[in-house]
Amino acid sequence: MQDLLWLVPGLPLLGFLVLSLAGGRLSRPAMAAVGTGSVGASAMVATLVALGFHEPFRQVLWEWMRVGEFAPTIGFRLDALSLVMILVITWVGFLIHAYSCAFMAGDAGYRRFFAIMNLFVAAMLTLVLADNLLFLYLGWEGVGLCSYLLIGFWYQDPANGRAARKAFIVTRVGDTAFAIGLFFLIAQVGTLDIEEAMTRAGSISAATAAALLLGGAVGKSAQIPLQVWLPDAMAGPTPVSALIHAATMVTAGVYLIARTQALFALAPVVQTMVAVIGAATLLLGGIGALAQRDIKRVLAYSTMSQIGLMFLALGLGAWPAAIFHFMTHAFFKALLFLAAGSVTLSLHHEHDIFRMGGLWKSLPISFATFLIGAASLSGMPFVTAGFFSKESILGSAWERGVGWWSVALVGVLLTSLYIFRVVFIVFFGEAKTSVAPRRDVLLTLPMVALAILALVGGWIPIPVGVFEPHVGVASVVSMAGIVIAWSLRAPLAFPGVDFDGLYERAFVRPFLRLANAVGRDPADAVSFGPAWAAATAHRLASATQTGSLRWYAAGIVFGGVVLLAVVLWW
Amino acid sequence: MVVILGALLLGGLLAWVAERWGEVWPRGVALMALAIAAASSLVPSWRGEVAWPWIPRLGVGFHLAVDGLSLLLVWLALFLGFVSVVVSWREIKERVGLFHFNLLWVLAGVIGVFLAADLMLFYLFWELMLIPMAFLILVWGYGDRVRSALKFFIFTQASGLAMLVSIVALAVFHARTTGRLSFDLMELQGTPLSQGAARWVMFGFVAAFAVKLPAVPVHTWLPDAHTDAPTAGSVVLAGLLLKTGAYGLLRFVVPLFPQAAAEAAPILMGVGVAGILYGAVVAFAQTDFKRLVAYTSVAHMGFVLLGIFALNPMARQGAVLQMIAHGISTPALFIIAGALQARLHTRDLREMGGLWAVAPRMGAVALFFIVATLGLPGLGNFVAEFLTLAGTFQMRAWMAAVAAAGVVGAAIYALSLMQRSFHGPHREGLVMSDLSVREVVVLGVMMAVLVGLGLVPQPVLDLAGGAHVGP
Amino acid sequence: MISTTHGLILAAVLFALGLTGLLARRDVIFVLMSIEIMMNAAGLAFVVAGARWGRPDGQVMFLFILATAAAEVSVGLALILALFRRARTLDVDAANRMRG
Amino acid sequence: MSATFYVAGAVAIASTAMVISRRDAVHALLYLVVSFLSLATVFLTLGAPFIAALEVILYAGAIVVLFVFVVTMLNPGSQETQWRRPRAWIGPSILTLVLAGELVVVMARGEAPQTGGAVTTPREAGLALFGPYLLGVEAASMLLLAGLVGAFHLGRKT
Repeated sequence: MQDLLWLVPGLPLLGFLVLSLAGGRLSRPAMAAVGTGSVGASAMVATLVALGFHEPFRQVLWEWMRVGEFAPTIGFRLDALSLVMILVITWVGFLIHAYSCAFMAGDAGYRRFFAIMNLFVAAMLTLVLADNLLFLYLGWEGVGLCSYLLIGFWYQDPANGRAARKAFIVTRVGDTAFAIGLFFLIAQVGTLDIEEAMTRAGSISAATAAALLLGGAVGKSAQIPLQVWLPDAMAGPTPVSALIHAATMVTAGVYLIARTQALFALAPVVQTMVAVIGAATLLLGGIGALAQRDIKRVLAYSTMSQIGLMFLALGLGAWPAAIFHFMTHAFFKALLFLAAGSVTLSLHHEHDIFRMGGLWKSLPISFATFLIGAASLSGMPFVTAGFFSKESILGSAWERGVGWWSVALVGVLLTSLYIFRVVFIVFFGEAKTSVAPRRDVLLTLPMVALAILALVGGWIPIPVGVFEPHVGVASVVSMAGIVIAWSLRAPLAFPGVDFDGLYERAFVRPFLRLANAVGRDPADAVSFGPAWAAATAHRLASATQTGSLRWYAAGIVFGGVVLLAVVLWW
Repeated sequence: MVVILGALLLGGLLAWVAERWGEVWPRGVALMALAIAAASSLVPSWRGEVAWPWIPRLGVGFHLAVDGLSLLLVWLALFLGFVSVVVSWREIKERVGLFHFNLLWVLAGVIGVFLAADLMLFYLFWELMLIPMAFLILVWGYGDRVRSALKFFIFTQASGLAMLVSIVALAVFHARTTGRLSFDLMELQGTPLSQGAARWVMFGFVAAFAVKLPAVPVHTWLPDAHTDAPTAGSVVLAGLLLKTGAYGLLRFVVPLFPQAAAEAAPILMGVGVAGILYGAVVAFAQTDFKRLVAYTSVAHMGFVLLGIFALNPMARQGAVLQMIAHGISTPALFIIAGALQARLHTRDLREMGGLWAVAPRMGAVALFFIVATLGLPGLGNFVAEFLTLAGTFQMRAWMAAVAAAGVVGAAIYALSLMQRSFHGPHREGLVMSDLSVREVVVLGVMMAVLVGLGLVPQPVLDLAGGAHVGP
Repeated sequence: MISTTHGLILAAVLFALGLTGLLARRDVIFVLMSIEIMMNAAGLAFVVAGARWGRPDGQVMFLFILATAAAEVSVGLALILALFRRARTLDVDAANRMRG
Repeated sequence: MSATFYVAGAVAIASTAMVISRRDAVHALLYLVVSFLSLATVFLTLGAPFIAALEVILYAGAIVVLFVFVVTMLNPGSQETQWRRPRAWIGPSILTLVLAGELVVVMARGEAPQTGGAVTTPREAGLALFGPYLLGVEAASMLLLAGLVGAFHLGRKT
């Protein structure tokens, strides 16, 4: 049973290959079947593997390369952490794929969409299953590429292309830090095997390595200061947003830090930095979400904020709580995106929440599922999954000091504030637009399944740790948030830190200026120099060719005079 | 080994003659010659040595030898030879015979360079590949081809002369100590040189190889030559001629002058890093598809230079792998540029956009090679760049860190290339046919090779690892 | 009994005078005459040197110079004729079509 | 003997200076004859009667006659008046003065031996010519032939 592990990322990859190489001959239902089926099969395999899981094990397919001591493999390693990850990724991914079959119906790039989605899932599974950091990096970059392709999926609009490139390049900045971290580890411990590197890590300056890895995690997980790409990433189709935000991509950073926990534990300074970044992003994301008009952007800021919460937990050393929250977040955030997608689909791709209203009657299923998602996000006690994971994070924050705890509490308040504000604006009040409800079982079923998960997901026992829920101040605060939200239904705007503008001025424009300046390749002067000298010499030499006999004779005489003078007085 | 060279040289002459029987004949003859050469390169027994006296009075011998590095590059050369013949099937219509004559002679020169174990013989082949290449640009090129061909010729010729001086000087120094004049590589190794002499003699070699590589700031012939060359010319230029520079550094500079090379290493690594960053920035500013790709070559060969002079086994392996991977990915981009030019009659990116809508297959293939260029893991370029930088990091950490910033630059130019050509709004009237079967086959094989290099690079690393390079 | 130095100085002065004529005159006939003077001066130097050693070699060299001068003047005068026919002038500066 | 040398040398210099400075080609030619004749005298004082004779016959005779032919054929008049400005003499004069100065320095530097005073007879010269210098004579004959052919070819009215 365990030997099937390689099929977990292998099946989506196969799906990608089939769709991209032979897909032209497939009918549209067949494309959907291949695309969804491969992820579904992968989810089944993952479940089978999980059922037979006793203890961590590795499966090495082949040795990737060997240079001296350095010998990374193409191999997988399954332990409690990666088990949780693959189950969430495959199942949530499967539901999103199923939803996409209906959501993307009629799009010209149907096959391309499923091919890239499959590759995306495969890359993410590689990331979480890799037994060494280099192979992990492969998945890491693969996820980046697929996010680029999916955000820019509707490539005809240059704005989408810009958002896609922004996502790729900003995350690549983080990835480069990650890569340098890998170089550092190779130089210091000589291996990238995660287990071995962690055991040997004591002997090195862990702070440098941890800080560099953190750079990568910050980029992928859209934390301050590399969070700017995430809101723009909403340019892609809604299922893509669901996939990026819920199960894959942005959680990669959380996974990476949890995976290299031993390294961070050796570097308290860096770990505190993780917590600070998480706390800052938690608050900034929450405030940012309040100021948005686009329903998907609200969710994007929400994701940023929730990942910030996970980072906070990681920084406080409570990585099991972070992973627990990752799981519940995957359920309810995917649910929120899918529900939002079904709303916009019924409203002719209207994204502005202030042009919606009173939809609870016309779109009951969307309303119900969105409400469940929102409740779970804000952590309704007992009945939602979000409650359990949030409480466990708050609990560990309390242990580390009241300061961290109160920051997290503010985050909780902001969360229920912005999400119920959206609920009230979108589903209550008077109707403002015509609604053409799209009813499709493929749209509804995944939403319902996710809604169930968002409700009961907190009871799922996960192997990384056991969490005792208890009703605390947080529940009260989050209820209060809902009440306040009712009074905040008007559009809000407040000045925030303009990261985009800052980066535009600090990096983008100088780079463009530099590129313009050197675009004509000033190094060509190297060749102009000798060329100019040769041309000048030619001009001078040809000027002496006057054709005048006497001139030539004078030249000869002059030469004779000089030569004689040299002979005489040298 | 002689069979390979002989097949290519004779095949070239025959292809020239065969022109009178019809247009297909030269192509067939060229393929035949390549097939013979390829077949004989696969026979293990040829991997011995050929050492015949040639000009005994001067100690010049016809000495060919092969090791893992040479073998890899010879295979690359033959592979790209096939590719060149196939991609020029439709593009070249005039003087077909002469074209294939030049093509095969360039290949023979390149392969000779990779095999020569005698410095005079090496120089002979070095010059042999130069002239037909200049003709390829001059006769079948586009745009300002005369100027480009001349620029290419002058740059490489002038630097080649510096190398000739160094070769002779080295032999003379050797003769002074041992009393025997010889140009044989094995004999010249370990020639005791004073520090100053070693520096100057090495400088001559480095000058020639740096121009060919090309290293900043003597790279400026490359964009012009690439832009104006026919597709097959660009393929050979990017895939092979640049590699001869790197090969020379690996084979001659480092083993012959270990001391001086170690001294000069920081400077040359700095040049490599400068090339990586400079190439990335300048590439971004280009509007000509081929020119942009040409500047990416500058950046990629910067990695090679960095890897060679990190003087570390890991970095050197990376550099060798980069030579191979770049030898596949960049020619592929030139083939796509050529395909676009054949269909749209322009290479100007400002006139393109949204081509995915009309040619999705070509778009996907282009995407593949573009992400290979930006070093996506799983493809050969990534393994190469990673090993190079990881090896460099062990020697000079900050240089590797700065060079890694070039990877971000690569993402910027590569994605902007994709955006401006295949993504973006599709223009009315910008219609073209998708890739033909012939093109798909060629590019598909190249894709497979890159994926193979990215996931199973070990055979290549083993071959290169056993090579006789380094002190 | 003549000082060799004086003989050679005489040759040098004659040579310099011929050269001045060559450079200063524009009439081709004068140019040709100046050349004759210079060759003559060179011959004189040979003869002086031969007389210094009492050997005939200097005179032999003079004979060779004489032969050269004869050939030169015949060709030179023929060239003058050709130039005059073509350009209707004897100005050397007019014959400057080989300007670079 | 040496007095003759100095007088003849002075005449040679003076007449040569007149040659290059005359306006009329015929006048110049007459001075040229004087120059050649005085040089012949110089040769006599140097003990080279054979050369003196050849100087008179070939230079003062044949070559000058050739010049006279050409001058009479072309009758160029004196176009040079309008070309010749005194300024045109400055450059060449300075140049040749420097050259002459250098030559004189070279000549005066070495020791100043006297010439032997012995006469080299035509016989001796002839033996040398047809002995060690035979090849040179043959070459000279070829040169003269070439000159003949060349002059003929160039002189044809085409």
